[in-house]
Amino acid sequence: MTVSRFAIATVLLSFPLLGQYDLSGEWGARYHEDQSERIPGPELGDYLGLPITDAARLRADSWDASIATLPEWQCRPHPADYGSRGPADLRIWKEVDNQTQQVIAYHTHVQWQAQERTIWMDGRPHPPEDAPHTWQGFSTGKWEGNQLTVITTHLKEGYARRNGVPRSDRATLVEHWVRHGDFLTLVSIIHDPVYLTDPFIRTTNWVLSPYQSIDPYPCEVAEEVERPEGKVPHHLPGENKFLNEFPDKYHLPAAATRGGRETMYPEYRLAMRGSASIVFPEASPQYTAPAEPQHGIHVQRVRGGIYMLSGAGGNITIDAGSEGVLLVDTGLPDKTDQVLAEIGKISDKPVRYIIDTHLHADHTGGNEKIAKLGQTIAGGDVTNLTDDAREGAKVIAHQNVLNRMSAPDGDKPASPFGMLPTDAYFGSHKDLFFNDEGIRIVHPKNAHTDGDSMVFFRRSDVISTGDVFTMNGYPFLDLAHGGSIQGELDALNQILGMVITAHNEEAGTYIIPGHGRLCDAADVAYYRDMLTIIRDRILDMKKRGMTLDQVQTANPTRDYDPRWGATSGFWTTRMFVAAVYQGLGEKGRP
Amino acid sequence: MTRFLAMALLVSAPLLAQVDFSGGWSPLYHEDLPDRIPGPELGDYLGLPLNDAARLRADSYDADRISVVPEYECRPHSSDYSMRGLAVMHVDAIRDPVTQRLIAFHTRMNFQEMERTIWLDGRPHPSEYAPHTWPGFSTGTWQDNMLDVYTTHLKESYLKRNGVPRSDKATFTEHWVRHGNYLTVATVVTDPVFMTEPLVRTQSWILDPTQVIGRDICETAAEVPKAADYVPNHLPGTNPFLHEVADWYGLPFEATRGGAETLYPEYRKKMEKPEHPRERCERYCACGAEGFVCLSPTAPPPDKQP
Amino acid sequence: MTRTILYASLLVVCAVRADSQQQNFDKVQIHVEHVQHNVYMLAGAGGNTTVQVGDEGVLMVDTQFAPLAPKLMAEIRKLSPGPLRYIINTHMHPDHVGGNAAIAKLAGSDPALPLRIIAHENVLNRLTAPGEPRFPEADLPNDEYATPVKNLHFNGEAVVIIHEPNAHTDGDSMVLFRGSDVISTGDIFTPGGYPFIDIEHGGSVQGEILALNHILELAVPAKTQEGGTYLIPGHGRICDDADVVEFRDMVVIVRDRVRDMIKKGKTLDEVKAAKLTRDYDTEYVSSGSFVSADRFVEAVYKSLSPSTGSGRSSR
Amino acid sequence: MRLKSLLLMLGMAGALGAQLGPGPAVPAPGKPGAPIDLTGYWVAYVTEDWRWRMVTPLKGDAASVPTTAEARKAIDAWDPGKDEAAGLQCKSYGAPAIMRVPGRLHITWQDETTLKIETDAGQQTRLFHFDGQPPRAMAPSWQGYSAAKWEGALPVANPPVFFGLGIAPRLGARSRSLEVTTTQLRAGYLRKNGVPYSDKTVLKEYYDIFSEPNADTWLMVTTVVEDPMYLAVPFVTTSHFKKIPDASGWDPEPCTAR
Repeated sequence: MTVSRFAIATVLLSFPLLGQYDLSGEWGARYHEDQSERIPGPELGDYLGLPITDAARLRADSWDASIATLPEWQCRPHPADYGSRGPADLRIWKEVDNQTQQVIAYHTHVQWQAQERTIWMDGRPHPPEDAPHTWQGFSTGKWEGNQLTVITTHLKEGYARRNGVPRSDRATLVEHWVRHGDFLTLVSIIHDPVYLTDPFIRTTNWVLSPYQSIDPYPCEVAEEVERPEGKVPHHLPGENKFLNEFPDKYHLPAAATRGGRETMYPEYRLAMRGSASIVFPEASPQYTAPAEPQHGIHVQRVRGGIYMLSGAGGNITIDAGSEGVLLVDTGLPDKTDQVLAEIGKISDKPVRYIIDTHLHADHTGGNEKIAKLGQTIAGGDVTNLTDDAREGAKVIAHQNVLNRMSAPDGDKPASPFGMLPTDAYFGSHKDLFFNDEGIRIVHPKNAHTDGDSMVFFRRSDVISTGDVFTMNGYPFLDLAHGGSIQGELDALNQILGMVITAHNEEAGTYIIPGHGRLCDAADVAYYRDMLTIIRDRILDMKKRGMTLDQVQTANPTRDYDPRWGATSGFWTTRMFVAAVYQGLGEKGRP
Repeated sequence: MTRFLAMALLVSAPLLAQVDFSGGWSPLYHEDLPDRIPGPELGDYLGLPLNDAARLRADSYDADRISVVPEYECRPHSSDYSMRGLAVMHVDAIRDPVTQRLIAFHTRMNFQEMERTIWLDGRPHPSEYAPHTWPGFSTGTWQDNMLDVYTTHLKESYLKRNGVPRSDKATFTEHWVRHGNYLTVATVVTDPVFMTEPLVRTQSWILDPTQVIGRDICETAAEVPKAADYVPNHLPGTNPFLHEVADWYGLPFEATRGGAETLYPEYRKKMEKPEHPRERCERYCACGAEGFVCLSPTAPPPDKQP
Repeated sequence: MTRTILYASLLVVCAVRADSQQQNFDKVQIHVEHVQHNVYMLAGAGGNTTVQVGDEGVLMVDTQFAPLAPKLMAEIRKLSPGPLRYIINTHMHPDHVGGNAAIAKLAGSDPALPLRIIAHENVLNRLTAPGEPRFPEADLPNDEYATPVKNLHFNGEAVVIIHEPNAHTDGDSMVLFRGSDVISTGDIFTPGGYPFIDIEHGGSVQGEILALNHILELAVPAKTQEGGTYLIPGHGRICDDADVVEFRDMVVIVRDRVRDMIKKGKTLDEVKAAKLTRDYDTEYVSSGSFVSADRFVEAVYKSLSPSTGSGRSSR
Repeated sequence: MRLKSLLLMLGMAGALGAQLGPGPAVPAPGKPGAPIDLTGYWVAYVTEDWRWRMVTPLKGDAASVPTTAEARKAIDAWDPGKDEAAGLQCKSYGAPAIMRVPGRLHITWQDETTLKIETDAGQQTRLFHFDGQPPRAMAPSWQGYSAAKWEGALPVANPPVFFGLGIAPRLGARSRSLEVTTTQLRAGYLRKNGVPYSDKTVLKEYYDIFSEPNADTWLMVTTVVEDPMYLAVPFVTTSHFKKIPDASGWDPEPCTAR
């Protein structure tokens, strides 16, 4: 008797699930909407119907199409929100848990650049804020009636339209997939607090086409254009001559082509005919998916024995292995106990080496306490004295860090002896061999400070950059301690020279920034492009004889400020512009 | 139970034909102490059956190379020379946990932590394509109380730390024998490239139960700025230091050039008179005497005859 | 006049070397040695072959001679059933590119993922130049590069192809497998014998020294200057950082000695008569070696003397 | 079944005992029990302490010898002329030093229990007595009185009793080394330039033979000199001799003080 009751229960239990529709199959794209924008590609300056902010508009106006020939961008795929807008033949298949026969994920494969996404159906949470962002982001879906609603977070920076209109990496994508017999409709809504005033909604359609076969799409970077190192093609503000091509060719009012939320509403037709007093509907609020709340210390495994610990001041890199533990930076002094607790969870071996990326307190605060507990691999030359092997971990840093930390700095007294590096190197690099891999410590000249070090774990393929690269704002150019904009740009290009991406400009070499989330080559490329464009703008203004105040009021970074700027705190946008302005000498190498 | 006993007896029997070398051994520098601790004089090829090629290589050697070429800074002695250098040695016996049969001796020297394993389980030597290493690949066989060790796959290294080369085509045999608390090792280096006949040398250690071996860590640091393609060397015929050893110790210069014939007693008859005979010893005279540290030479530089 | 004679003799030697190899190929055994992580070395006749295997397929560096292709493929199939995706040629000499076509035919190629034969531009130029022995079309590289470095990401690790201008020839490439920490150096580094500096094909001693120093810069040795980055030379055994130092020192010291005699106005014959390399000959010249002492000294002399120094390195 | 396997085991143990050599582990003294053949002609192969052996070292040079302060005085007072006048030319050819003198050895069995070693340099003769008798009192001489024995089975710390079954006790490893203890020595020099050893010196030597892949045969002598007066620690040196087929090169020459 018991068996049957059990059988009935399972049938009942599974019944509501059967109500799902099955989206898997081969779907042929239909370009019956915006065909000229989707297949040949949008015209320069065509921002029609995009609820973009002023900042986005300046970003798009500065965009020069030849940026796509930079090695970093040649194999860039469409991100998840734009995949459906390009050549979009689609294949969807289900991944089923064979124990429970539940659908745990939908996989999609889009024709252009063979982009694949996973839509998790098993209710798993989104990863924490500083997990790496990818082109396809992290998607979770659930059925609402016959609609599959998909929330996607952790998207890399992308574009709302591929003529330079930006879509920031803080955007959230909400999608609704609906199947009507052989027709599949996707409603995709982009919520981007940085570059959009309103949620931006678009729909795309497919038709079932069982005989379709999608070819592979290998893409390999080849540098064909001879250009000086570090050059990024872009137009200076106000100098883009192509913006009026589009309105002239299609006889459209220039103002309309500049986009903005008004152009999305029917009332705008009246505005175009000149009537002034039109009230447009209120902008609805932007939705941001609830990222896992992140407070206190967070540790994530990068690759092999390399972990990234964030939340204790500057990011800390932990290299744990058979020979012991190596740390890159030690965070703020008051967080040291928590840091030591986290290290204890990863490895029971003592800390052998500490590498300081530079002298600031949010990276060297824990030196004293952690070093004292560590045990370096050292020992008397041949006198067989083993007691000095317990003199604590070896602290490695560039010579300038030792010079600056051991001398009083303005009103600040010299750092205590325990904080100082014990093993300073000078010259371009220093090599270690630790935990079965070559570790190269590279010294970029005069970037964030004059004592920067970046640590390259060669076999694990991970680079800890220190504050040369920070994802939470403009780079802090510490002129007082030898920092400079030109050195910063050279350092970023040096990182891009070491990085090799796996496929489609993603993964491969991972990069642990001084602050912010775990990144890869594309994130650094965006950061390098931003800085180069800002430097060019300020240099151009300086050449035209503008004073610092005039430059700051001209606000040359307004298109990047919503994402990277700060109006308060110890490093505001005005201070950043001033640092760049002073850093560019009269000659100021472009 | 009895079958087990029989087996145990059988298995343990051949085991007994071995001697236990494990433990801490401290070297007895009662031979060639100035050459082994302070280090050989430049141009001192005494007692080495060298050929001409080796002599020119040694004459071209410039001691500056160790500090200027970063790759030399942390170079350890290979297993044949580590018997001659700072040789505080620790030997461990490695036994197969299942059969308790001795399968290897593992030795560790305090200079540059030179570690090597002498395999006794009869495993073959690796192929000619396998990488060569500083300790080389060693296998041992018992001759009753004497352990014969045969080593191949050695990296290029030196017979003496003053530039006398030993090629990577050399093979190296050792004969270990223990008399009570004294361990004696005869080493035979066969190097067709640089020597006309095998070089035989013998060294002794005494058991030291209280021995402590620490760490000897080396990290290269390019401290001397140099051009990329600069390797300190003396062009043929331009090495000014070759006569120093003959001058300091009143020896005939020809003898200090080494060569197989200088190793045999009859050479004493063929030797000429030294160019600069000396009366008293001026350098490293009391090296090794009670309480005398012989790291600092006492003699003034040799009188520079034209 | 002398150049053409030498040129002809070189051709003969090349041919001879190739011919002498021709007959006894059937006796040649392929020896497989695991170097580190997913990189293996296959030694047979001619240059060493490097093979990288992984879940994305197989990458080969240099393919020795055509008759050996079946044996090479047999060994590779023991290592991995995966598709052969890349062949990289370290330079143009027949004992390294000879097997390209044969291997490609045996391995078969999936049209969606065609087999790519990568080499530096100068290799293609040299192989198709008039006067060179004709090479079948399929042997030639089909994906040449002209920049200092070409990056691949294959089998889960970065593969960096580095061009070393005017070293062994003017088309040398070295391959660094960054994850496995192995460098395939081609004939720039041949521990068993003197480097063959092919002046006629753009080689020079200055370029050779810069290339060897570049290897030392790339390699990170482990404890006591040993292990860490392993090196697969063009010919000879697997080596590491310390072996390259000995080789580099030899080339630099011989260069110093020849340069000193050129400064003193000595002619090539006087330099050869001085037997400048007699302390290295016993180590680097053996019965089968391809480069005699005189030939090495002659190449160094030609590289250094201003008049005929054709292969001066630009870097 | 148990009895049979027990007998089987006993049988094996017996066979095993035989396999390890005749009866007790210690070989017979003298010639019959010789595990190695020391006889023949041997030439010194000077690759160590070359400048302290092949030439007379400079006065005052006692490098490598762990001399005491007492010995320093004697070293500085060395005067070859005085030794020649006193007819003491053979002071540096005594037993503790003879093996370091470059020359040839001729080793033969004088009788079943006495091994004779003759040297061409200094024309010295040493007799190794295997008879196991206590050393006969005699006047101290350059070569003293040498008592020799084959090391045989190396001493085993505590041979366990094996269930009282009479199975052969655990045996130490068989040894091929010759151990020689020499006493009643006349004061002499460890080196030609007057580095002294007193008449209270006890000399212990170990002789071993090894052969090389190239068929060379070598004699290795480990010499341990204990002298409370002039040596801070026992002075341990090892010398090696290559076996030569015949007496060619035999060059007898008298002792010299210079």
